[in-house]
Amino acid sequence: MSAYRPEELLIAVIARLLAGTRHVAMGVASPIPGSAALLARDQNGGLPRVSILGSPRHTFWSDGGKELFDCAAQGRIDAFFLSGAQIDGQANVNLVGIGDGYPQQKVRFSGSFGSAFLYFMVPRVILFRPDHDRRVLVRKVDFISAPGVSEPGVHRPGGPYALVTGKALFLFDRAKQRFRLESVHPGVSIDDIVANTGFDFDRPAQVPVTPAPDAATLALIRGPIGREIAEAYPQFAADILGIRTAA
Amino acid sequence: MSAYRPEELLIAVIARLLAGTRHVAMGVASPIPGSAALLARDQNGGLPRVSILGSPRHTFWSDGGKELFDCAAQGRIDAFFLSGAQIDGQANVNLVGIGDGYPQQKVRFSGSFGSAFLYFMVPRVILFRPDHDRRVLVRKVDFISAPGVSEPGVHRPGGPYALVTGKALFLFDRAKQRFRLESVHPGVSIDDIVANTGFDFDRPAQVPVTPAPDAATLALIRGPIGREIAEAYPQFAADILGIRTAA
Amino acid sequence: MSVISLDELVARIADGALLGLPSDRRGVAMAATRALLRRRPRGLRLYNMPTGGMQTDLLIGAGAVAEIETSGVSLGEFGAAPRFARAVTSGSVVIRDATCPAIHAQLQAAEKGVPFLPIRGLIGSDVLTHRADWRVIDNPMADAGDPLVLLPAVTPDVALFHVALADRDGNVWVGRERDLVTLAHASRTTLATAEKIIDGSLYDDERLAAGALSNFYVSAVAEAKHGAWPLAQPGLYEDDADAIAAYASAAKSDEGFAGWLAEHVFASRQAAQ
Amino acid sequence: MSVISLDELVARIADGALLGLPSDRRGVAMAATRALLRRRPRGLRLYNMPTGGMQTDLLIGAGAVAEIETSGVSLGEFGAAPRFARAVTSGSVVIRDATCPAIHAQLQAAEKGVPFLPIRGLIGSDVLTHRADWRVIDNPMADAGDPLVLLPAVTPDVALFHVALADRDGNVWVGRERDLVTLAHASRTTLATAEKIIDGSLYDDERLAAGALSNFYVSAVAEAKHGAWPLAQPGLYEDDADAIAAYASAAKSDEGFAGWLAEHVFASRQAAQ
Repeated sequence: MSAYRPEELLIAVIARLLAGTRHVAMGVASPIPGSAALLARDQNGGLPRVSILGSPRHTFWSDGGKELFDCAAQGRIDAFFLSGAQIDGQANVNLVGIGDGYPQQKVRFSGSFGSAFLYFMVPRVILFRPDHDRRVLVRKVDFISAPGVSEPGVHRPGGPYALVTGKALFLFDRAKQRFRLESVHPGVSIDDIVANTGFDFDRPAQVPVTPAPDAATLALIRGPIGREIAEAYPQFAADILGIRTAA
Repeated sequence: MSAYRPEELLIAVIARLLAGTRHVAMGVASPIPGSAALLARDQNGGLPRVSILGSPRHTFWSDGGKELFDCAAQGRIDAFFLSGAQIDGQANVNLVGIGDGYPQQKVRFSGSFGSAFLYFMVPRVILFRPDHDRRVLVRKVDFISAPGVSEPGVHRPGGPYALVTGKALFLFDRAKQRFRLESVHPGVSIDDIVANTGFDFDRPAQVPVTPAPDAATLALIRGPIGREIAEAYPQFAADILGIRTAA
Repeated sequence: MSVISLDELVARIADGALLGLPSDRRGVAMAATRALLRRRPRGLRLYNMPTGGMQTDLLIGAGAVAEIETSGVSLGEFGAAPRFARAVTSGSVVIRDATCPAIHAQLQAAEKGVPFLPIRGLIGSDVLTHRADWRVIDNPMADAGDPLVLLPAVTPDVALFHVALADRDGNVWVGRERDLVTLAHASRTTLATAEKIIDGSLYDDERLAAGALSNFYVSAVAEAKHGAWPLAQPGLYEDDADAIAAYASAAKSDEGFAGWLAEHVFASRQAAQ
Repeated sequence: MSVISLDELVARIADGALLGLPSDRRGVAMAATRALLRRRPRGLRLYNMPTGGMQTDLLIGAGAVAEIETSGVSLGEFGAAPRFARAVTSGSVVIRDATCPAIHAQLQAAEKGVPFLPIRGLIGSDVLTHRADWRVIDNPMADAGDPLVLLPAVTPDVALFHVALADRDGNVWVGRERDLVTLAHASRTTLATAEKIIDGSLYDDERLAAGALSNFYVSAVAEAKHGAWPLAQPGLYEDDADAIAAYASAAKSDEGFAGWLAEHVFASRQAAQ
């Protein structure tokens, strides 16, 4: 087995989650999802199309920021990524702040961005948060930027599909409204997951280990994918994937 | 008094109706209103701005056909022109067809275009129809493309302001919901107006004669205005105003 | 793969399709329309954005149209649209009379993936009276007594139009003709003809990119020189006034129209294109 | 007459104005923002379209802001927006949390002159819970049981942004940055800075015309070379990463921020511009 960085494992994990999609989009500051989407594309004969906000080369949008949301509402985006300062067991996402007394909470984050809309519209929303601890993965979020589940009758073609952390992969069961532990990353124990996860989740009797990226995958990541992602994320490409660019 | 063509009289009449406006727009196939708006602009120190659909030089719109309507809804257009296959005494306009049994009427015209919207939004809508007879000016239109008046409570910053025909100028009294004869064009009798108008209208005891265009006005129309309008309406500029263009 | 022949292009327009079309002189795919007529389509439903002209009159006259939604159909300075008027008064075509901003708003609703958009005006117009699919409600954001109209989203099956430029990836350049953008966004897919197919990408030049529409929306492009003829193409050429006038005259009678069709559509592929 | 100095431009932004601003790297008028701060404005209400960054953090930190509506404020890869977070948690600025497509839709409602636009999603989000001005209704176009949200039109008093080109008539070139078009259409008026003022009209070149925004909307333009510095300007230059990082670091403390302001805004006109 080849040596690989944690980021490379995550890129490979996420790429597998994107199999079968036609169009994957992501917001700003998403180098790992961006690399994963490009990897999925290269491993699946050219699909999905990858749209990276802020990357002229990977953005066909020419009608302003609204075009992303319009596309999502029309079902023209199959997968998207969200993160969260807090994520809870019902897949609620908090991007706003920690503590009571909104808006004067103890800690304030950036804000909800497009989450309150895209989470409803995009069929495969992948929650991505490398930190895996009880600070992030909580029983109940302090502010629901975007809810994981909705009442019957609410128009919701989209929603949570998976949660990828630095320790494990969960899939979300929409019927049960719960996460199910799908695999733990190499070297991580179940006890570690239980100890560091603030919400209850389902798991199989035998939890598989997340497959490590093989040599061919790593070569792709460190070669063409790295050079391509460097346009949008030169720092990431340099520091993590070892890509040096002229700029 | 200079000799002038009927079209030149109408251009001068309409130009006076546009005094004090900041922005005048018109649809396709409006050479007389277009010339009148340019004349008003030249006679009033550069205002109104004139937007002529289909004229690259006189259209600032760069966001598609909706921009005209969006501007109108925002109050950014002060005057607009409508015509009608039929116009009645309540200033209802019919651009659709003649006869009963819509849609299978006896005669079908083009359709209502933007009238059902713009008539509500633009403060000074000028009805312009050179033909003045009982076929056009009817007691009640067969189809209301756009109503002259609205119930209280209907959002309606705009509406009919004047009716200009080949024989006379009427102003519309919104409170009374009736036209008032403002002036008859030179050489036209009141009896002629009454005989050829299918609806009742108010009139002063002494009906003034529409002032003929003076020499300076005619020089403007036949000079700079004609050359400018030729871009959008070369045929009209050549046949009526005697402007020869290279194209 | 994105660039195909004109015949292949029009073969993708199924009988019965809801076809979104721009107004005359805003990028009408006339060469494609003639090619389409040669395959004798039936039951097309036209959605004029927002008005129709020679293309609409021609499709109706040839018996290809079952329904039309429009704000108006006319040949402009060349007069009325005779085949359209005949079809409406005879009842051979179902008409949904609309008004321009409503046509735009229905497409914008589809573009935004919302079930409706509100619009002002219209109340008291017989255009509204005859539209069972348009609804008057009391503005929920006002205290009371503010009626306004809701328009449903309309999603054309196919948008068909002509542009100045396309690249080999199937991106097209619409320039200032932003209606084509709205139409493409609202429609399930877009078929375009282009005056010229260029090498390289439209997105390589920021000035062209500002007027580009992506192959994300455009499923196929065919090259068609003078593809809007006899209509004007924005920025490229003017109306062929003699040809349009000849059509306007011929279309006044059934025999005249049949003769025009025979000569300009069915006579020969060369002549027609 | 349309082209004025930077100081004259920012003098047109009144205290208390609702100010529409684009996101970082989409044409932020940073030189104008520094000039604005030098006249010590108060009570500004910011409307981020749809997010804010360094400009927003700076205006808030300088005490110029009473309220902000935003989908998020952050310095992106340079970290959190410290002055923004401080002001929100301390309650010194009123915040209206939103979500990006709602920000767009509220402006589009203003652009279209309608009182509201509908939007999907949002139901169950605390963003919605805290917005008394957003209303959930049952979709009037559906049979029953289809809740959706209505958003009111928002009309900024002034849109302020930076573009690559303007002409002497005050037309500006926004290129692909169509958000600037929506923002300008929605706002009562627009003030723009331009990297370069060109002779001739932007409308003379069809390629430029496709990305032009008319002086019908833009009441004044000022020339500002490197007018987005230290932020990137689309198609022209990248972030000055060192300068932004220095700001991000300084803004973490009150003293650091005051020092940054003194040096980069108030120290000297040359240095500031």
